[in-house]
Amino acid sequence: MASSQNWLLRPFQERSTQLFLGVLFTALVVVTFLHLFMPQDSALHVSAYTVTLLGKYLCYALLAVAVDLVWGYLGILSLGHGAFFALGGYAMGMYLMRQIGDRGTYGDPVLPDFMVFLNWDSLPWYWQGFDMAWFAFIMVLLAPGLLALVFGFLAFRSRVTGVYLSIITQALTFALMLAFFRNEMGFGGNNGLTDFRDILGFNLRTDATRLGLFIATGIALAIGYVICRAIVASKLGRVSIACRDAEARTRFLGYRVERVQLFVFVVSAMLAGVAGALYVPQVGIINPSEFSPLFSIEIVVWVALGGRATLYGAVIGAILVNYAKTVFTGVMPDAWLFALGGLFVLVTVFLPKGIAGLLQKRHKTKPDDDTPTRQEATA
Amino acid sequence: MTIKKHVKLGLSALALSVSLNAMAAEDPIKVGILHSLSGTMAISETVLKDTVEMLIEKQNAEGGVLGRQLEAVVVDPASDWPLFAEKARELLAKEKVDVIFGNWTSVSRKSVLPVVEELNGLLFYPVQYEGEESSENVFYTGAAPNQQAIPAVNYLMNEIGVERWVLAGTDYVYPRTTNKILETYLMDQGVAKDDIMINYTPFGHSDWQNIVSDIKRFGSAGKKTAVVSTINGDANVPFYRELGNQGISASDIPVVAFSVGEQELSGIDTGPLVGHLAAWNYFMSVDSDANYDFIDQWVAHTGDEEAVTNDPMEAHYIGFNMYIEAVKKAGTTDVDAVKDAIIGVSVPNLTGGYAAMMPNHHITKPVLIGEIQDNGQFSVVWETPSTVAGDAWSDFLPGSKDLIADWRKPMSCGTFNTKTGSCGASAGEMAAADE
Amino acid sequence: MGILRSLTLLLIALASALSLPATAQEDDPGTALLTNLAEAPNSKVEEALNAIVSSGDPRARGWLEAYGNNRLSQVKNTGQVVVVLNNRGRDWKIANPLTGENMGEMSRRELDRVAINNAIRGQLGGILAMLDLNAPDPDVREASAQDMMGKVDALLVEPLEARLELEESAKVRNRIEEALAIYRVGEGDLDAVEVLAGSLHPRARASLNVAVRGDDPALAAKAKQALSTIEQKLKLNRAAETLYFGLSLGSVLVLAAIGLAITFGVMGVINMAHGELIMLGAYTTWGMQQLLPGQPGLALILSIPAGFMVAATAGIIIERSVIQYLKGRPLETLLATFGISLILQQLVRTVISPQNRTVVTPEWMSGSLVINDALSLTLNRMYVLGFALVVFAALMLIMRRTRLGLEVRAVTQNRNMARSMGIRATRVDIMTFALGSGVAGLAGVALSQLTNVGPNLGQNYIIDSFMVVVFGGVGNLWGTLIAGLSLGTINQLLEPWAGAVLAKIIVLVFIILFIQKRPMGLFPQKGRAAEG
Amino acid sequence: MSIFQELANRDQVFDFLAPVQSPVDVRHGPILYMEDVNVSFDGFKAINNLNLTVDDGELRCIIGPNGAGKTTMMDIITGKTRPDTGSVWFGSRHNLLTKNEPDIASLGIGRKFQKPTVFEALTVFENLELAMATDKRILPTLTAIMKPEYRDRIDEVLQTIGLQELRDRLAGILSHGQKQWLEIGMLLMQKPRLLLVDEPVAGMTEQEMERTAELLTSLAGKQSVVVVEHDMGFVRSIARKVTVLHQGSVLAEGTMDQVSNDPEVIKVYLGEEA
Repeated sequence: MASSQNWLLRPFQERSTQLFLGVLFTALVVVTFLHLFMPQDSALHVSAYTVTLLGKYLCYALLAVAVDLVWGYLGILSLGHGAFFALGGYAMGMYLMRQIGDRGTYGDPVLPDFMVFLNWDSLPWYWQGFDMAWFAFIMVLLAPGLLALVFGFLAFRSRVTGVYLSIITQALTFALMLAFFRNEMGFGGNNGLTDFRDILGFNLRTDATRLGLFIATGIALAIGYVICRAIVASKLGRVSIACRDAEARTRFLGYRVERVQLFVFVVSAMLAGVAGALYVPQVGIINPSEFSPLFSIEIVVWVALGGRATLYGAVIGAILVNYAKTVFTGVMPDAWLFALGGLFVLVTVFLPKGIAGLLQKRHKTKPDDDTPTRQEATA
Repeated sequence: MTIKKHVKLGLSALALSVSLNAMAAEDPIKVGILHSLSGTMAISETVLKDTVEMLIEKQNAEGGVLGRQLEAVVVDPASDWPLFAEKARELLAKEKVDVIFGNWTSVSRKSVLPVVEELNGLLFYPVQYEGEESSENVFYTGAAPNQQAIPAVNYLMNEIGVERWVLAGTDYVYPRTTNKILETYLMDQGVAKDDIMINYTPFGHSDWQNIVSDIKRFGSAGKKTAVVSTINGDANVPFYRELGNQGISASDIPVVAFSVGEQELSGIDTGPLVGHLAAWNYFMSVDSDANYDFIDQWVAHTGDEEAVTNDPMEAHYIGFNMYIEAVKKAGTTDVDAVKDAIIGVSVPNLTGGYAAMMPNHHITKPVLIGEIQDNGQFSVVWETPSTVAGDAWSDFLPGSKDLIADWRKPMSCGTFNTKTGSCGASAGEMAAADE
Repeated sequence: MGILRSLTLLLIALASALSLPATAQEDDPGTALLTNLAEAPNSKVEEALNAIVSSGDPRARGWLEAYGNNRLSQVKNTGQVVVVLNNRGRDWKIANPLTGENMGEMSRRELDRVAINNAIRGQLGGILAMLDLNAPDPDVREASAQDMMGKVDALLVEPLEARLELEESAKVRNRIEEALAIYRVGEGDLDAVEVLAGSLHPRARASLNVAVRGDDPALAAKAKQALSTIEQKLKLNRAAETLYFGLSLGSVLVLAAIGLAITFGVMGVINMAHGELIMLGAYTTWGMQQLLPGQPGLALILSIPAGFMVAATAGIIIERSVIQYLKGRPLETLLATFGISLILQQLVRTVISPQNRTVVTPEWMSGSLVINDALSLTLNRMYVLGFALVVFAALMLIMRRTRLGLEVRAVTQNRNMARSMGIRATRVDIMTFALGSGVAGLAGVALSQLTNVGPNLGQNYIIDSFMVVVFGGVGNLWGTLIAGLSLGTINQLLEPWAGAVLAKIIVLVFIILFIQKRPMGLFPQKGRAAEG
Repeated sequence: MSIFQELANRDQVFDFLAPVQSPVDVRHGPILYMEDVNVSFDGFKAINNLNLTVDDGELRCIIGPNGAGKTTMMDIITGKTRPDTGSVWFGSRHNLLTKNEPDIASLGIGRKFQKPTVFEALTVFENLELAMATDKRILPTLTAIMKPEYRDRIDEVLQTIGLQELRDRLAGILSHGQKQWLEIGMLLMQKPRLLLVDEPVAGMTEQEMERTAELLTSLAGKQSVVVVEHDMGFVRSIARKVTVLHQGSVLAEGTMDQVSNDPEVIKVYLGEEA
């Protein structure tokens, strides 16, 4: 146990994290280079389209890491993480809407187009402050964090566990979806928020901004990954696993299981919020369908596919599934659901530990230095 | 190590596929089709994909255009709105298509809009919509509210003598806007506020018991009552079933729907619905040779004797032919040239008349009111004496009554304010970005 | 209902027409009458109709019915008026309205429909109802008298009064009196208000409302009084109606969830493909109706076993091919079955069609059971409610009283022990999953009568189903029943004042808060389960 | 970073080497006191007017046929089950009925489950680490570092339970008996004032049993130990005072000899067999 004194620095000593960060940063640099310095017609040129696409994958990867943190290490199968993702996205979307200013269709200096359209005469109170970037960015963390705090406090306090917890997380996101669909809510209803112009003064419709967002997402993923890894490698991480595997035992050891769960759950929700916030400017729209329970289930599928309780597996899963989706929806538009559905079935049946399980098998001879054989058992 | 290798392989594969496609032969004219083939909207959108494919086939059989063949590029945005934007970008940036036919829902159009504008593409949008939009790069071949809702209400008011109105819709922007326009319009016509009931339901709403019972009650006030329905797609079947079962017949309280066409009726037992109404710009039962030919062609294409046609299909038919004409006129598929050439192009529609592209990128259409028959078809009971030009900005909304759109040079503006005589901010910026 | 009845009448009329000389006579007056109708502009249609009625031609009724049903067309070339027997597709079957002689098929292009609209159809309804008032069956007379309500005009008053003199049946008399009273209130008759004071019929209320707004203060006051009496009666009816709505929605939830209560509650399989199994049941109904055209009722009844079998077979295939490999990994069943649900949805889209399919409601399930004029219970929903209860009772019997039920309970409680006692656990797994899936299929058969039959059918119910099962307490069938019915009722009680969306949100929030209070649902599985 | 450092330092205040500051007041009587406790599940009376006192430093064995309420009694003491009526005191200061499981555990009551419950996905070492008496709040746990003293302490306990060889293996691969030992080791790490041990020797060999007996006896005196056991031989080998539970209440209490000659007890046990 050659652990660092500081819990946040600990992950940097793990081989898996070093490898992960290495791969991630190499990818960022390579893509940036290929995008900027390769001529347009070169075979190696990475177009702005691809950059944005990769940026989107990285957002999903961060979201998957957040889900893996609670599912893999805490044993809480959240079928409502899309809600936190969407809330972060909406916070960012509101900022971007306010940035449009009087350039909207109706030229109203304050009200977004959809409000003019629906005859709102003033900005609702919860839209105040979103014209300031710092406020919006705090809300990106705070909105999902607070929701997770309240929801988690209620749920964990009364020891709602297992499938009951999963189902009420689903109920949560479903209720939010219905609420955000309502035009009276003031979030643009089904159309959501769209037609963004710029972020922090940079025009969103230029390739440079796209590249910047892609890099920012990569860095956010790296930070998110390190934070999760740090939690997992700390004693708290081991307590989390303890809560997951034998909740009562942990409680009798004197740990307040519900607080451990709450802490990790809130951290995870905030990470999901950040992922959502980075997602919105890259895809250009946020609408209530991100709250859809099916989307939340899909996130879980990415994690399972990549390999639960490994963190990097979640990243692989998210990128792989979404890449497959991009390819299949273009190549075989009529039949891609067969491929995707089949993939889910095959992986769960034949690769119970996901893709990470496959990788681990290959590395079995060289176990991780600090946690000998743990990951195998947790998958 | 292996991870790194995999990622690198993946990345270079991606890069390779991108560039390979870019190098593909420039020869055929590429037509992008952006309709959901899976997810909730597949119900409505798949036939539109088939329609465009059929039109392309036919055009190719006739020798293509400008001596070039057309080639369909189909992608599936899977009823996922951000995916619409991504796929639009894929079509324009990666596949380099010359034109896109696509979208159904407003939200998907809103999602695609910035992409099409940024990459200067062409989009033909075939569905009736809420208006309040005019983009340089989008051609709206479906009905604007003044081409559907207002004539329908006029018909009910003048021919049936309706005095009391239920505006029922799914809670999204099209019903909201339409109902807003109608509310203003009805009140201008002297209808009291008490005589208008507005109700919104979520997508896919399936339990209509309470609402239908409310409508029944609302209708027993002694004034002729009608329901103006902007209920979307799937929710209609349970709605009409409940109407039938609670014994509301068309002669008591007629329902006029703006989103129910032949395609939707093909999922309903129309027996109990005979006499309820729909307002469209085309019905499959329209008695014209162009229509019969189109139906024959469609039946042959699908191989299904029972296959039905509907209004958005006609919109694509018109849009596609307009595009072909514009390309011929411009002599090139260059987007800017086609954009300029298409204004004023006039092609036959399926109801026996002609549709012309207006400077605001909307087209002229006749408005038809049809009654549902027991064979799942509509019989036309009324139509406008001449075609109506689509109005991008409604005259009945306070924010937009002074706005017009005109994309002819030198004005080239989607939001020209006739009061201030200046072009709105958004278009100004767009024009600046173009230079 | 009305249409189908009319259709049978049309057939009778045509049959009687057949008994007439089979060859068309050159100078048949019908030709002129029909051509006159076909070519009349909107303003002249009424005249043309009256001409037909007053001609006394025995075939008139058939012509009017055909006209009302949009079945009269004119051949473009010859101007001959024909009856369209089948107006689906591009070629229509036509017959001669004068002789009933079949004229084979003709392309739609060649035919010009004789136009009719709602206004004319309303007048036609009055005329036909008038004819029906002389029918021998008092029920038919009552129905037609009811049709007359609100349609009485100055022309009809006299024949109606004459009819009232002759009428023997009390209920028909009441109806005719009400129908007349509605007309008379409009004319300012104070006594007529008395007649309407007891009526719950919407038309009666409508005419009273008009009177309240009218110029005659005495009449207005009286009408107002009558209305308030009616309102009192309506309140009770409305409460009963809301309760019925609630139970009906509840029964739908129970049906959708009860199969899940078995696969998920008893076996612990989180079956995300449950919705698609429901969908299969609904498609089976559609398939049966395609196989038995013209007999929707029989097809529906046969669909009950067929839907069960189809869904159960699909369930067995899913269990054997996937779920058996996921024993003890319940969360992973979620992922695999999610994949299966995607596949099944797309399969239906590819093999059948992405569009919704039409499932016909048999006549005995259409319309409603009339308790009184203000309260009528829709028949299709009543059948579904009853069906839900029957399915529930049958399941309870199976679980409590049969060998299979015993084995299922044994296996779920202690798999190893059950196996060592000679129970073939694998077989029990298959049977249980097939049972749960089959019940989902039954739900699909029922839902096909209420909602869309399309590829998205399942998705709309899967989340609600899980909510119901969890709210009721996993593993408890009674819990599922109570949970479904109570959630449905709560939803419908909230809807009138909160609106449909908000009502649903409130119900969801209620479930979330309820689970906080009772983390194991309404009826938790009790016992001193030793801590693991 | 410095904030975290500071937080980490605070940990030292709770150094386990410092004398356990269990504020349990035993000057005026027993360490555990249960009076008139009643619990019923669905009408079934699991605990029926139970009265039980355990003195400080005592080793008490509790026996009784299946369903006598032994495990339920433990659940009540550790806060898992709330009784319908009655009072339960830890020392003369702490009313256990107002506290939850982690509070009770922090007060110094440790519990070993009937079925051995260890964290199978963690190593033996980590299992003991988690059990160690430290600040168990969130942030201190997050920033906790492994100090040499902790390591020594864990090694010491590993020695005691004889699992040094398996130090870095996952607990999941241990045999049943080894898991029992590990769980006892975790109890030792907690340094509780009162140990509740549910069937400690189930699944152990004769030899292991002997060692367990030795360990438990050695603990008594410093700590109070309550053992629930079925194995009469084992009970006889360690017991000083035995309580017999039957149908949720105390049937008899005394030395092993006294109890085993009690006619009531014989009847209950024989009746059980018959």
